[in-house]
Amino acid sequence: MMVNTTEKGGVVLMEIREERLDAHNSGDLKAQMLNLFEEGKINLLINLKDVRFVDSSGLGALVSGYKNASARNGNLKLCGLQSQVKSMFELTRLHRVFEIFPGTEEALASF
Amino acid sequence: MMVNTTEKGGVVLMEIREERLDAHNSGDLKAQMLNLFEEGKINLLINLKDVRFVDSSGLGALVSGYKNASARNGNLKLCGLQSQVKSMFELTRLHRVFEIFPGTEEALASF
Amino acid sequence: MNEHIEVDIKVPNQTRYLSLIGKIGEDIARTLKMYKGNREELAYQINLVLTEATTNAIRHASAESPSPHVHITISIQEQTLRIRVFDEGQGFDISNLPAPAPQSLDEHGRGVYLIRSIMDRVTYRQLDGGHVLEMEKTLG
Amino acid sequence: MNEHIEVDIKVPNQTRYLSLIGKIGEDIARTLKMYKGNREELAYQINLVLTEATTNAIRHASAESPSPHVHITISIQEQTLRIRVFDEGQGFDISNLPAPAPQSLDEHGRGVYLIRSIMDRVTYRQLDGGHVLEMEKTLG
Ligand SMILES: Nc1ncnc2c1ncn2[C@@H]1O[C@H](COP(=O)(O)OP(=O)(O)O)[C@@H](O)[C@H]1O
Ligand SMILES: Nc1ncnc2c1ncn2[C@@H]1O[C@H](COP(=O)(O)OP(=O)(O)O)[C@@H](O)[C@H]1O
Repeated sequence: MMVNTTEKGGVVLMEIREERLDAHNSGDLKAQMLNLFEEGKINLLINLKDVRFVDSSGLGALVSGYKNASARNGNLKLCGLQSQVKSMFELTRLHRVFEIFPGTEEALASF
Repeated sequence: MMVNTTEKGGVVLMEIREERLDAHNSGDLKAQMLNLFEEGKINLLINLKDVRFVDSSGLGALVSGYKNASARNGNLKLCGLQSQVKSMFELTRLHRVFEIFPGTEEALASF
Repeated sequence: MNEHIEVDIKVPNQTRYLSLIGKIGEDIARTLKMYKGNREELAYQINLVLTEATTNAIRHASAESPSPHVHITISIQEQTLRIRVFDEGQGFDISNLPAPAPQSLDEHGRGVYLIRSIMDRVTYRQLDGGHVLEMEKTLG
Repeated sequence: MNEHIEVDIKVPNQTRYLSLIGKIGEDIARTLKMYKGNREELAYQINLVLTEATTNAIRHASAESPSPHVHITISIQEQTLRIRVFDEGQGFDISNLPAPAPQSLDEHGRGVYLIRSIMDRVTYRQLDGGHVLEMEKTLG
């Protein structure tokens, strides 16, 4: 899976450069997040602006990252959700779990 | 079929606002061109920039317009062809029939 | 007018084909003549239920044949969208699945829940040599 | 690895479904694992031959049944792309079609020519109750 990873003031910004986040590539996203946690990063911001479609495996990968970040007293937040993707979080009530921001700026400022 | 029709110095510019020009909508394009000929217009420029796909019926509609314009001592020219659409004209040798321009400006200036 | 569409798909049972299956579902949603609702929302929903059900067929019900495939049918007839996903596995009891707890932090267990939220009728039945998950939605 | 895909489509025989059929062909082209050539070019070509052949089935071979349909199959197996378009009409003699004259200003008669330019093997055969145009291309 294509991810642009950059670090901004203690937060790792991961831009998912895929149209779909599904059972085919969500395992890879989980693995990339695990690598970051193992390097000692604890604050992740996932930018989903290019993602048109997320399935339950994609949500599962994000929940996994969220749990790992929280367990390390860090945080995993989301930004750039397209409206249909946002509906997926609402349908599964995960919008109550994740902090979700429109853009990167506000999200980064919130850490 | 969605077409933006505007007149610029004696030339009618028709911008095809469709992804596909095929047997489903090429009859409509032919009818719109016929209307213009009946109104006395004889110079048409067809801008295909939004068109990703043309089939043999689409080519046929353009040939029909070309013949009608020529019969009236006018012309029908094309511009804005995407590269795959351009290949269709080459495969059928119709690039030897039509005058094809990259952009509207050059095309309008050529009438 | 009776808009009858049938599409039958067989692909290797690998997750790389999920996007093809989902896209075909989206293409069908965008073509429907009689649908009055939000077409892009319907496209997402069909894409989603196809992706969830096919993922389950691949993950939980992989056949032991040398070149295992998944088989999916999508049909539209008289305002009914019907999707069938066939599997060759051991099956499961769909009526015994717990609904995910609200705000659950479980990584799994949202697939069938999503399918049920979107579709009007969902059944899982035994067939010769396997099972079929059948999902229907009335478009209208 | 043997990438075996089969898609079977039935739609009302109306030109409004051409874009669905063409898009499914494009989606398949974009998914192919083993194809080494230009994928977007292949997508256009599959879209085109599907569109041309289906248009002919709709235009020249409309069935007399009350709700006529067109039936199309697309398969990929061992580097062979095979498309079949079935019709229920009177048929025609494909070997007797004149090639369009270069720079012909005829509005018609380019469909089968385009199919032949793109595909490696093209046959038109009689079947029970109709005909099938079968087109194959070796993807290399
Ligand atoms: N086709 C299937 N064959 C066998 N078991 C299945 C099938 N589909 C679903 N299941 C079972 O139902 C459970 C719940 O499925 P689902 O809600 O999609 O969540 P997940 O797949 O993430 O666990 C699965 O964990 C699996 O045990
Ligand atoms: N499925 C078919 N059934 C009957 N006749 C056909 C069929 N396909 C093609 N034809 C005949 O072959 C001719 C050439 O077809 P084609 O090259 O696609 O050009 P066009 O359809 O524009 O005439 C058609 O005019 C028609 O007479």
